[in-house]
Formats: sequence, structure tokens, C-alpha cells
Amino acid sequence: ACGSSDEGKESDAGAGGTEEDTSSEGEAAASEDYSIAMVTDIGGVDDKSFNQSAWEGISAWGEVNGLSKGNGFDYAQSADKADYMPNLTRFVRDEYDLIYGIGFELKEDIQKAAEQFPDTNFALVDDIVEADNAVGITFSEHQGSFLVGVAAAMKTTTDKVGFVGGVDSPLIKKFESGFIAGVKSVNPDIEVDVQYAESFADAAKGKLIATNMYDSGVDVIYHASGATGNGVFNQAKDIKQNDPERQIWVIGVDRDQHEEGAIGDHNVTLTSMVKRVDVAVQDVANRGMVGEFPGGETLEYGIEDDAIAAATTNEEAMTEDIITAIEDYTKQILNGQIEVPHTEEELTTFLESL
Amino acid sequence: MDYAIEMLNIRKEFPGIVANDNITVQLKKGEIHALLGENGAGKSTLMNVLFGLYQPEKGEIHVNGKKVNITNPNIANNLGIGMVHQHFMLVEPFTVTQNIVLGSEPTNKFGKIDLSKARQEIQALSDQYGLRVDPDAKISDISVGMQQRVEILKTLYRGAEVLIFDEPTAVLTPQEISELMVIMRALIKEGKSIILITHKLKEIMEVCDRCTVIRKGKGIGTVTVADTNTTELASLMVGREVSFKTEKTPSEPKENVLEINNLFVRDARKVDLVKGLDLTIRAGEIVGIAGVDGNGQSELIEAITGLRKTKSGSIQLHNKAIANLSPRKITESGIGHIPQDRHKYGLVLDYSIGENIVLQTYYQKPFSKAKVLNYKAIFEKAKCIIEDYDVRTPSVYTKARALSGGNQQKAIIGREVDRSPALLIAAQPTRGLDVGAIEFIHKKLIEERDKGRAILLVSFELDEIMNVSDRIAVMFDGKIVADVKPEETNEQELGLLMAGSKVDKAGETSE
Amino acid sequence: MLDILQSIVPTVLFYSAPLILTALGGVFSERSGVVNIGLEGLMVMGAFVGIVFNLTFADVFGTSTPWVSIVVAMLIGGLFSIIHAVASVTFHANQVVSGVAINMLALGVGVYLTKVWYDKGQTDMVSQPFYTTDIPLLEKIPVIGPIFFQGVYVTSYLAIILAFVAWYVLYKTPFGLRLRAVGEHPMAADTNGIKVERMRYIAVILSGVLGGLGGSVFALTIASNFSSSTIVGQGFMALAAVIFGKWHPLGAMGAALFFGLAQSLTVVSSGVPFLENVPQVLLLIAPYVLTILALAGFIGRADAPRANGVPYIKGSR
Amino acid sequence: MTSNNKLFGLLVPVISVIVGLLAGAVIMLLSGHDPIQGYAALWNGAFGDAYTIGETIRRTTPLILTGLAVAFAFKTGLFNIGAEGQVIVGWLAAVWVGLAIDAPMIVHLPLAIIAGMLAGSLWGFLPGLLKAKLGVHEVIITIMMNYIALFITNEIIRSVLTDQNTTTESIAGTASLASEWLQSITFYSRVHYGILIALLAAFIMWFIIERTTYGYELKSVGHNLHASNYAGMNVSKNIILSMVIGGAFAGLAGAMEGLGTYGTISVMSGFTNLGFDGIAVALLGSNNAIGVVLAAILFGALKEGAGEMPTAAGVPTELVDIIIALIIFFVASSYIIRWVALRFKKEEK
Ligand SMILES: Nc1ncnc2c1ncn2[C@@H]1O[C@H](COP(=O)(O)OP(=O)(O)OP(=O)(O)O)[C@@H](O)[C@H]1O
Ligand SMILES: Nc1ncnc2c1ncn2[C@@H]1O[C@H](COP(=O)(O)OP(=O)(O)OP(=O)(O)O)[C@@H](O)[C@H]1O
Ligand SMILES: [Mg+2]
Ligand SMILES: [Mg+2]
Repeated sequence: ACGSSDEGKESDAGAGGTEEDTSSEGEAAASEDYSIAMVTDIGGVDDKSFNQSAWEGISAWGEVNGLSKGNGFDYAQSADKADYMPNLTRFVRDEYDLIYGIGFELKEDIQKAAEQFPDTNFALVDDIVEADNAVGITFSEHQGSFLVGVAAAMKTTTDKVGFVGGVDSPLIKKFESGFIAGVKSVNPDIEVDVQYAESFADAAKGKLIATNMYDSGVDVIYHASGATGNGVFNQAKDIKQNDPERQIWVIGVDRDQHEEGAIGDHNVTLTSMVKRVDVAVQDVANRGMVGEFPGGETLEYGIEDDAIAAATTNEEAMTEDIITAIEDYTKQILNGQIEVPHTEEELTTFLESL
Repeated sequence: MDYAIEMLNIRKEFPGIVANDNITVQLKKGEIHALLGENGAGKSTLMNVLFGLYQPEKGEIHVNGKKVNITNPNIANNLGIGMVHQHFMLVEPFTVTQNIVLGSEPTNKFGKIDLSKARQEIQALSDQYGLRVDPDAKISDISVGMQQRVEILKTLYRGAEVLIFDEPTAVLTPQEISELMVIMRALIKEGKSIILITHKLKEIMEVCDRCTVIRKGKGIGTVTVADTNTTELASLMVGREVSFKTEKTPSEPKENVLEINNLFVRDARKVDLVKGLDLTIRAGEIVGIAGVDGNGQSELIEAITGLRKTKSGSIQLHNKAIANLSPRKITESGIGHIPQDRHKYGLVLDYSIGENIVLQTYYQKPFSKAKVLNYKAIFEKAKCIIEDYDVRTPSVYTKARALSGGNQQKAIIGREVDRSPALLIAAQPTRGLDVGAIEFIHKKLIEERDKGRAILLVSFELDEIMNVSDRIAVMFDGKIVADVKPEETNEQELGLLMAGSKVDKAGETSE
Repeated sequence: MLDILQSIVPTVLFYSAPLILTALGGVFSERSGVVNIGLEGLMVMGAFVGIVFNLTFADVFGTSTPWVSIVVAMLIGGLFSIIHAVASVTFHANQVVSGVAINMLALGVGVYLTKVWYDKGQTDMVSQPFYTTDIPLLEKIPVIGPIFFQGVYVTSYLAIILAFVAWYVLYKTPFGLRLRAVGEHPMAADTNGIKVERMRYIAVILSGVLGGLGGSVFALTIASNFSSSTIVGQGFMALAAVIFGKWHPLGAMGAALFFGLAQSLTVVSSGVPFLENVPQVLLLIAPYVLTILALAGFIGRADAPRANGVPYIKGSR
Repeated sequence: MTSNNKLFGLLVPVISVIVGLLAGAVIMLLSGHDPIQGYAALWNGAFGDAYTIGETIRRTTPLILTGLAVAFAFKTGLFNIGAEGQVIVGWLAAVWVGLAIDAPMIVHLPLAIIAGMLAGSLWGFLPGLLKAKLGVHEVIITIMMNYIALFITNEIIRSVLTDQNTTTESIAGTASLASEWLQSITFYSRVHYGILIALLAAFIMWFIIERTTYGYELKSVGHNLHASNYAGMNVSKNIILSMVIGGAFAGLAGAMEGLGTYGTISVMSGFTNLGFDGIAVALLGSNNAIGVVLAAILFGALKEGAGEMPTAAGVPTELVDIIIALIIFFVASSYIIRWVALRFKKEEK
């Protein structure tokens, strides 16, 4: 679109470092040797979340194109923040055409890498980048959160639902805002209890918060908190174990967390806000391969791309009426009837309009 | 002959030194056998070999005529050998009872320590030998004398037949020493045998039957105490004549250096220990403070040196108030302090001797300039002091830890005296030292007096007080209760004064 | 009020239990004179073993799997801690150094093996974790029953009982007297015929056993899986509890419960109306600030066992 | 004897590193990896070319400083587990100044660096004060201060430095330690001038400890409180000073990250680990300045090189943690190495 800058592979990537040539010369790289790689965030490639999903997308893409790991596509694991840049650079030097950074934590590093290596293309999942050779891959999590909010609102019998956030940040606020909007759209009287654990890895805190919420009458908790959510699942399952009759639910995030909710014959995972990073990653790779890398853009994948959805794996819990309602709201979102809020301010306006 | 213990031709080496070189000691049943030798002669080492803490390179040990191999203290205990160590082996936060039973505790059927049974057994032993202890007191709360009785009870509780005492009297007050002598006699009467290490020849003469002398790791021989005298013992030990009476001219006191008026000092538990004390020391005299431990001597010294806050009263040095100034200010205004506990206060054991020599002066020229240390100057100074004070150390770079107690003490004295303080406070300066070292230190103190310094000597050794002081201030219950001249009094009278029994007559005694 | 207690108490208990158990291990080790900065690593090891065993043998042991898992975690924790004992007791290593190495080693080994065995950085969730229960009979006690004995983990009570057992062992039995003597004055203990090194080995191994227990209880009651971020700082909090509790088993338990209470209160109070306007960050730091205030205000000086951290070398002083 | 000791002083770490690497090789073999391939990857990852060398230096920089922070406190007998928190606040303060002030480089950069140091000092001051005045154990307080630093810093980034964002803007160029030139010769690694500051800090630490009256006092207090008091030193002041200077080093480490490596500060979902690694670095470097520098280089190289191992040899990066841990064990247990060496000597005779 507005400035794809992919100049294909230079045999000597090092020399390209200082060049500032960002002119757009659409060119078609030979599809056989188009190669892609990803750098994980601290979560690691098997985080059962967006890193894993991204890798699945990349692997699938590689398979379709007859490539194998280490030969056409690859990933690098980051143990801490300091690893991002070396990992990115390693791939640049290994002459990969398109390098993904998975997670907003890599924002600065991708930004910097994109500036330093204008001949390589970059893509950042979950945030925006400002460079002509880079693309921001974002998702309409607020829309997905809205949909699971609808599910929560229809499922609750106590008219109290909860939201557990990881680290307070614009991204997680997007989840929160969408969720609350969804809940209130169904029934403005439902209370939403919001708490942040200030960590994506503090299962104990997650469990404390969940215990407190469930005790105070909340019966559905939507978590957007990584491994902190383990504690939420743990608590929900514990309650279920002791009182199988009690209706207690968790809503998963990023991918279908159905498996985490299994407890005996029951499953506490009501639904999950599924974010198909794999879909987005493949899409960008395909566009890059045919020379249409959308450099300089910020892509937002949403419901319409099948990149955001509410999982329906738990057939018992996701009853017909809930699914119908979700479908109904999906339509309204798609046709612009509902503008799902991203931020707290938008949420306030949204709630006033209800 | 019936020997309880025979140590035959024992040799024990440490890296670079032969601590025991072919030493033989034979302990008869029912005797008190003295072991005499200079600091570092190898006495403690020999006894640690007997107690199983060290393994000898050569030699045999026989117990009751049977050859034995003592590889750890447990075996020694089982053979009926008990040791009261030079540095007490007591666990401070534990009670007396816990310390005594430690390692062989009586238990009830729930595996719980049977404290009442332990208490009974201890009470029985304590009655039998006249060893008064408070079974439930914490070690940290009892006097040194009682701690020693606990050590003795520990060995008896384990059924010791042979008791080793390593310098038991170095830390005791005269009263406690006489008590200990009584106890030792009682032990002998009950059929025990005793090895006693001490530097105090008088004690040997008083209670021992025989005495083995060690010099520089070698056995010099064994003498029967009844057939000898202190002079002979001393020269056997040192290898030359030793004079006991310190040579000194009468003092010529000049202006007042230290004046203390109505001083009150509290201890850590906020109890007054110094209660309205008055004391004056003049230039060119040595004032000895005689007193039983615990009558406020330590608190007095700590108050003068700024280590403890005073409650009220005044301390003046050359007419300038110094009470409650910082230790640094007080040191700078001209006070030198040879502390009682050289390991705790006197030295940084992990610093070299050189660094220890400048412990109070490192920040002054020439040892540092603009906060930068001048090691050359520091070590030169140290070398100088080491030579002057005969500190035996491989070099000035050697850690203080590696020196023997006597040499550590000489280094401290050298450091304090070298600063030429107007007032020198010497607290127990010769504790645990051999007669040679004591002689040297006494000479130094008198030299300083003759140079016009005021000297405050605190000691629990009446001998030392009598020999060295020009004036004796008797301290009892936080006050100076008598001020006497050594030539006008005697040990009996001092003893009574120190016990507080002649308080009313004090005025008369001190003219 | 009762409602609040009823919701706070069980949370305090489950939050604190792993800390209590691990801190008890620390108390044993440090009472014997071996500083144990490695508690974090011992917990990591316990969590790793507890989860891996649970995942592997859930089919074999069924509902008793978590119990078998924690026993195995205790065993492996004990074995693992021998490294610390060998280094710091036999080889006279600096105990802090050795403890730091234990922490790195445990995490390294745990994650390395996870990657080698499962081909990913974190395990699946276990299917047989611990669940809360009502304690029979005790739950019926009026007022107290619902607060303390309903919906609690048995492991929480195990932790509290073990704290009392540890107190009894340390303060009432010959073993405890000897262990403490070794930590205060090893040479005195030695001259009384106590084998100093052996006592210290036992104490360090006990800390491994209890640290392993603490880690596995954390994993099986709270985290449900193992990854590099399962144990992040809990071991250091346990260490803080040891010191806060003045090296006393019941003190350490009290400190751990205090940490749990502070955390729980901040979670609860964010829902309390009049605290709603308090900035979140104040609630987040409250537990830590409270700890500092408690120490500075009225707990004050704590004296470590005197020989803590000092290797015992026979014949030296 | 002394030359012998010096020889051992060198021998112990060298042997430890070798044995640690051998153990790592065995582990790789046991878990089905090729050790030669693994170590080749490790080497390439750390020193393979200009870029990795640059990154290794960059990674070493803050480790030197946190190592110094821990080592400095150790010299006074204090255990600074709080370097972690001190790094975080130092980072925050440096970036804050880097963002908020408009000044020429000659003023701005030093100001930002000093801000980092001051913040770290402040974070060391409180535990020092509580230790000196109330005898509260510094280990607990520093652990608590770490959490407080983390949470407060995150909140300040969100509410003060940004408008509810997770990352600040980049600092002004006038406060940056980054160098185009250094980057251009290292294939755009993030190496920055901070390494010079770290080395200077090491020199300063050495100088303070070994050559000044401050060092003399600090060490003296560390060895024997009572004797230091007797000698007229102000024990409380020294305890506080030690924590404050240690904190300044750690704060400086944070400033290196903020002004050099990243140019920003982001909300952290967990600790940076720079402070905790500093403990290992300090101990491995036996708490002296030169040792710390060498240990930090070893640490930095191993950690940097580890990144290459999964891709090039399929070996999990954690192998490096295992190797480092083993090296630390061997160094700490140098007794056994000495013992073995003595045995050898005796046999030669
Ligand atoms: N643990 C040790 N390591 C090395 N050398 C030692 C050790 N213990 C003693 N020595 C050496 O052995 C010699 C004898 O020491 P020992 O303690 O037996 O002397 P001592 O006669 O008891 O002295 P004192 O009268 O001062 O108590 C000393 O010169 C000392 O250097
Ligand atoms: N670890 C050691 N290394 C070298 N020498 C030692 C060691 N421990 C003790 N010594 C030596 O043992 C000798 C006697 O030590 P000891 O402490 O008994 O001396 P002391 O004069 O009796 O001192 P104290 O005043 O403590 O009674 C000293 O000469 C000292 O050099
Ligand atoms: Mg001796
Ligand atoms: Mg002696």
C-alpha cells in the first residue's frame, strides 16, 4: 500500500545498515527463497498463548511453502528483555526476509531494528511500529472481549462478573473496556469487578483475586493475565471440585483455554477470547512473499478476518441463546452499529450512550 | 606406680611449627599436676591432643596403664577425661542445665529432654563438690566464675575421672580463684586427678603436687612442687632469671590529668553501675583500681573512653570536659586505652598487624593525605613499633589473628603508648600472659609513668596492683571506697576493702 | 465481619503455606549454622518435581497423586540440598555463594529438563492438584469452624502442624538442642561429642526436604504447572520470614502468615468502598511497606544464630 | 607462601571454569546434544563477530555495576539483596531526567547519570539506616524494597512519564550514552559508552576500598564492629555509607540500561534480574573490583552466547545457567581444589 520498502535480500546485509533508502520499489521476490522468522517474548514459543499461536502460523505457512524449520523459517526464544535485540539481529544477519517480534514488549527493539536494517522487513504483533519496512499487527481484542462479555453477562446468575488483568497497560485496558462494554450492553445492571495483579506470572495473586471475587458473588471471571490466570483457573476448579453444582466460570484469553478448565466431567472454561495470531502472521507472510508487504501500516485483524472470536468448545455451557446473542452482536459490530470502546474514556462514553 | 594418664613422647606439628616435640607427662592418680610454660610453649596443644581435638604425629597415650587412641572428644569423654578449656566451650543463649547435659541428654518416653531429671542430677553433683550454679540461668547472664563451675560440672556429669584445666584462673577474680582452689581440692578428695595449666606460680605452689615444665615445645622436666620455689620454676620455664618485684622509683606526681566528679553510669539494662564516683589521677603516677569484677570498673572505663554514655557527673581531662564526647574526640584529646578484651575491642583480627597499628590514627598525617592512605608510612610505623615492643610476628603484613595472645597484647600496648597520650588506661593488660611478657609490660607502664603520663590500671590481680601502682583506689559498688598506698597496705586488707566490709573504716585507712 | 474473615482466612492459609514450609526449612538450616539463601532454588526443585511426577503418574496413583508427588518432591529436594551441604559443610564454601549457586542450578536444571522432556518451556497443567476440603468435625464448631475449617487445603494445616512439630523438635528434644548448639558454638558442641558436620548435613537436608515440600505445595495448590516463572521470589519471601520470625519456627510461621494476610488484605480492600479511591499502587506495595514498618517499629533487632554462616573447621578458632 | 596463594587465586577460577564447562558437555551428551556444536554456538554467540562482541560488552556493563554494588556492601559485612530494586529506581530516575530536561550534553548526560546514582543510593539508604539505627536485618528490608521499587516505578511510568502507556518516549540525544560510532563498528549492536563508566566505577571501588580512609573504615566495620567503635569510627555512618555507595553503583547500572541500551524505560512485569545476577557476579569475583569485572565478563559472555545455542545446536539456553551455577560451586569450594593441588604436590615430592 503506502510504501512497501522490501528490497529483497541483499547478499551483504551488513552493508545495508546505513542506507536510508526507503523508496518503494514494489518487487516480487522469488517465492521459493522467501524466509521468515520470529522472536518470542519472555513467554517463550510454547506459552500456549500468542507466541505459540504465532509459531503455529509460521510453521503452517512454512509447510505450505515446502520449507522446514531452520531452513526457510525459524524462531528464537528470549529469556529476558535483553535478548530481543540480539535475537532480531541474528535473524537479520541470517538474511531472513521478514522477522516477527511477538508481543508489545518487543516494540522498542523492533522499532530500532527496523530503522537500522531498512532492507529487512519486520512485523510486530500487538503494537504499532513507525517505519516503512515494518508493520504493526494488532487485533481487535476489544471486539473479542466484547463478545465474551456478552457471554459472561448471559451466563451470570448473580449479576456480578469479574475481570483480572495482568499488568495495567493500554493493551490490557482494551480487553477490559471491551469486556465491560459487552457485559453492560446485555444488562447495564451487572456489576463488573476489575482487578490487576501487576504481573503476568503471579499465580498466587491470581488465585487470591479469584478467591476474593468468587467469594463476593462473582460467578464469571474473564482473565487477561497470562500465567497469573493459572491461579484463576485453579480456584474455579477447586470450587467446582467441592461443589459440582455451583455455576462457576472462567473466560480464557488469547487462545482456547478449554483444556485448562477441565475438572473431572466438568469444565469451568465458559469460552475464550481467541486471538488468531497464526492467521495474522500467515497473512502478512503471504503478502510479503508476493511483494506486497504492507510496510508502514498498522494492520488490525478482527472479527471479519476470523482472527478474533469467542470459542464455543464448551458446548454445554455455551448454550444456543448465548451463541445466537454473540452472533447478533457480531453482526452489529461488523456493520458498525456498535463501536466497541478501546479505552476507559471511550468506555465511559459508550456506557452513557446505553 | 599408678598413673591415671601417661602421655609419652608426644609430637604434634602445625604447618611450619612443632608445637609439641617429644613431650612426656605422667599424671598420678589423685594428684594435681601443673603444666607450666611460656605463651605458645605448647601446653594447650598437648592437652587438646589428650582430649582428642588434635591427633599427634608421634607418641602414645596410656589411660590407667592401657594404651588408647583418642581420635575425638567423645572417646576422651568415655575414657573419663574432661577438659575445661581456656576459652569456655559454653553455648551462651542456653541455660546452665542445657549446657551441662548437651550431648548426653536424659529423655522421657516422648523423646523430650527430661529437664527435671537433669536438674536433679546436676543438683546432686553440685552439692557433692560445692559447685554452686543456678541451673536455669542463661550463660550470658552469669558471672565468669559460675561459667567455669558449669564447665567443671559438664565434665563431672560425663563421669570424668581426670580433669584438665587450661588456664582456669586467667579470667577469675581473686575470690573466685580461692573458690576454685577449694573445689579442686574437693575433687581430689573424691578421687579425681587434675592437670592444671597456669601462668601463676603462686597457684602452683599452693595446690599442685608436681609440675611439668615445657619450653618452646620441648619438655624440660617434671619437679615435685614441695621441693622447689617460684624462682626456680620461673627460670626453668623461661630459661633465664626472672624478677618478680618490678623495679621502680617512687613516683613524683605533678598536675591533675583526669578528674572525675560524682559520676553515674548505667549499664545496658539501665541499671546504675557507677554510682557517684570521684577519682583524680595526676601526671606521673599509676593509679591502680582494685576491685571484684562487676563493681563498675568496665562501665567506668567505657565512660571515660566514650564507649558508653554517662548519666550524670563530670569527667575532665586537663580541665576540659570530655564526658559523652565521641570516642574519636576523646582519643584525640589525649587518652590511650588498652582494652580488657583484646579480640573484641583491641584488634581487627583480619587486618594485618600494620593496619592494626594505625587503628586510631589512619586518618592523620602521615598515614593518609586527603583521605588517601599512605601504606608506606603505615608499615614503616608498624615496623618501628614491632621492634620497640618486641612483638614477635613473621612480618607487619601478617594478620593479627595469627599472633599469640601475648604478642597481640604487646602490639596493642605499643600502639597506645606510642601515641603519647596524657592518660593511659590499661585494663587487665597482662591477662593470660606468661611471666616474661608480664615483666615486659609492667616495665613499659612504669617507663611511661616516668615520662610524665598519668596511668590508670585496672586489674583483678592483686599482685599486679600491688607491684605496679603508686596509689590504689579500691572500687566497690560503683564507688571508690578507699584510696591507699601499696606500701601501707597488704592483700588481706585490700581483699576486705574490695568485699565492701571495711567501708566505714575506709576513711581512716586512706589517711 | 465474619463474612470477611471467612473469605480472608482460607486465602491467607493457602498463600502462606508454601512460605511456612520453606521457611521452616530455612530455620533448621540456619539454626545449625548454615545460611540458606538457596531456599528459592529448593522451592523451584520441589515445584518442578511435584509437577513432573504428578503429570507422569496421575494415572497410576489417581487421587492420591498429589500426596505421592509432594513426598517425591521432598525426597528429591533433600537429595538436591546435599549439594549445598557438601559445598558449605565439607568444603567450607562461603554459604551465601553456595546458596546463590543452588538458586541458579535449580532453575537451570528444572527448565532445561522441562525443555528436554516436554520440548517446551512449560509443562501442561496437572490433572491431580490438591483441592480444598472441609475438615471433618472441626468444621462443625460454631463461628470458628466456618472460618478456619471450611474450604481449606489440608496442606495448609500440614504446614501449621509442621511448624509446631519443628518447634517441638528444636526446643524440646536432644536433637534440637544439639542442632542449635552446633549453630551457636560448634566447637563447644564438638567438645561435647556432637558431630558438628553430621548435624549440619541433617539440617541442610531437612531444609531441602521442607523447601521441596513448600515448592511442590505451591505448585499443586496454586500454579498447577511448572515453568521458569512458577517460583519467582517466594523463596526469598520465605527467607525474609525466617529472619522476620527471628529464626524461630513459630516466628517464621507468624511472619509467613503476616505476608499472606497483607497480600490478602490488599486484594480484599481494593473492593472495599472507602478504599476504592486509594491508588492501586499503594495497595500493591502495602504488604512490603507493612513488613518494613513492623520490623522498624516493634520487631526490631534480630540476632542470628552466632555461628550462622561460619564454616566449622576443626582445630581453628 | 604468598606466591603460592596468588597462584591458587588464579588457578581456582580457571580450573572452576574448565570443570564447569566439562560438566556442561556431559549434560549435553546425556540429554542427546552435541557438546562441540553446543559450545561452538556458545562461542559464536558471545564472540563470533563484531556484533556479538558488542552485545557481550553491553550485557557485561550493568553486571559489572551490580556486581560492584553487592561486593561493596559485602566489604562492610552487609548483604545487599536489594541491588535489583536499586537498579530499577536508578533506571527510572536516569530516564526521567533524560526526558524532562533540556540541556546540552555536557550538562544533561552527567545529570541523568547522577540522577540514577542518587536514586539507587536512596534505595540503599533506607535499609542502611534501619540496619544502623535499629539493627533491622538488611536482607529482609532490601527484599521488600525490591518489590516496592518495581511497583512504584511501573506506576510512575504509567501515570507520570506517559499517559497510561507502558513505555516512555526515547530520552533526548543529549542524555544518551549510545554511540553511532560504536554501533557502526559492531554491526549495530547496542554497545554504548557505559562500559567505560562501569570500568571507571570498578576502579573507583578498588580505590575507595584499598586506598582511602573510607575503605579502611568500611572494611574495619565489616570485620569487627566493636573494635571500630573503640577506634573512634562512626559505625552507623559506615553502615549507611556502604549501602548508599552500593546503591549508587546499582543505580548506575540502571542508568546504563536507561541511557545506553534502551533509551527508555518500560513497565516491567517482573524483576530485571540484573541485581540478582550481581550477587553471583560479586561472589564469583570474590568481592573485589578486578574479580567483579572478570566475573561479569564471564557471566555476560556465557549469557550472551547462550542465545545462539537453541537455534544453532538445539541446546536449551538454561544449560548456561547450570554451567554458571557449577562454576560458582567450584570457586566457592576452592578448598577442595587446594586440597587436590596439595595432594599433587606431596606426591611429586
Ligand atoms: N591450630 C593451630 N594451627 C597452627 N599452629 C598452631 C595451632 N595451635 C597452636 N599452634 C602453634 O603451636 C604453638 C603452641 O601453641 P599452644 O596454644 O599450645 O600454646 P600454649 O602453651 O597453650 O600458650 P598459652 O600459654 O598462650 O596458652 C604455638 O606456637 C602456635 O604457633
Ligand atoms: N589458626 C591458627 N593459625 C596459626 N596459628 C594459630 C592458629 N590458632 C592459634 N594459633 C597459634 O596458637 C598459639 C596460642 O594461641 P592462644 O590463643 O592459645 O594464645 P594465647 O596466648 O593463649 O592467647 P589468649 O590470650 O587467647 O589466651 C598462638 O601463638 C597462635 O599463633
Ligand atoms: Mg594455651
Ligand atoms: Mg593463653
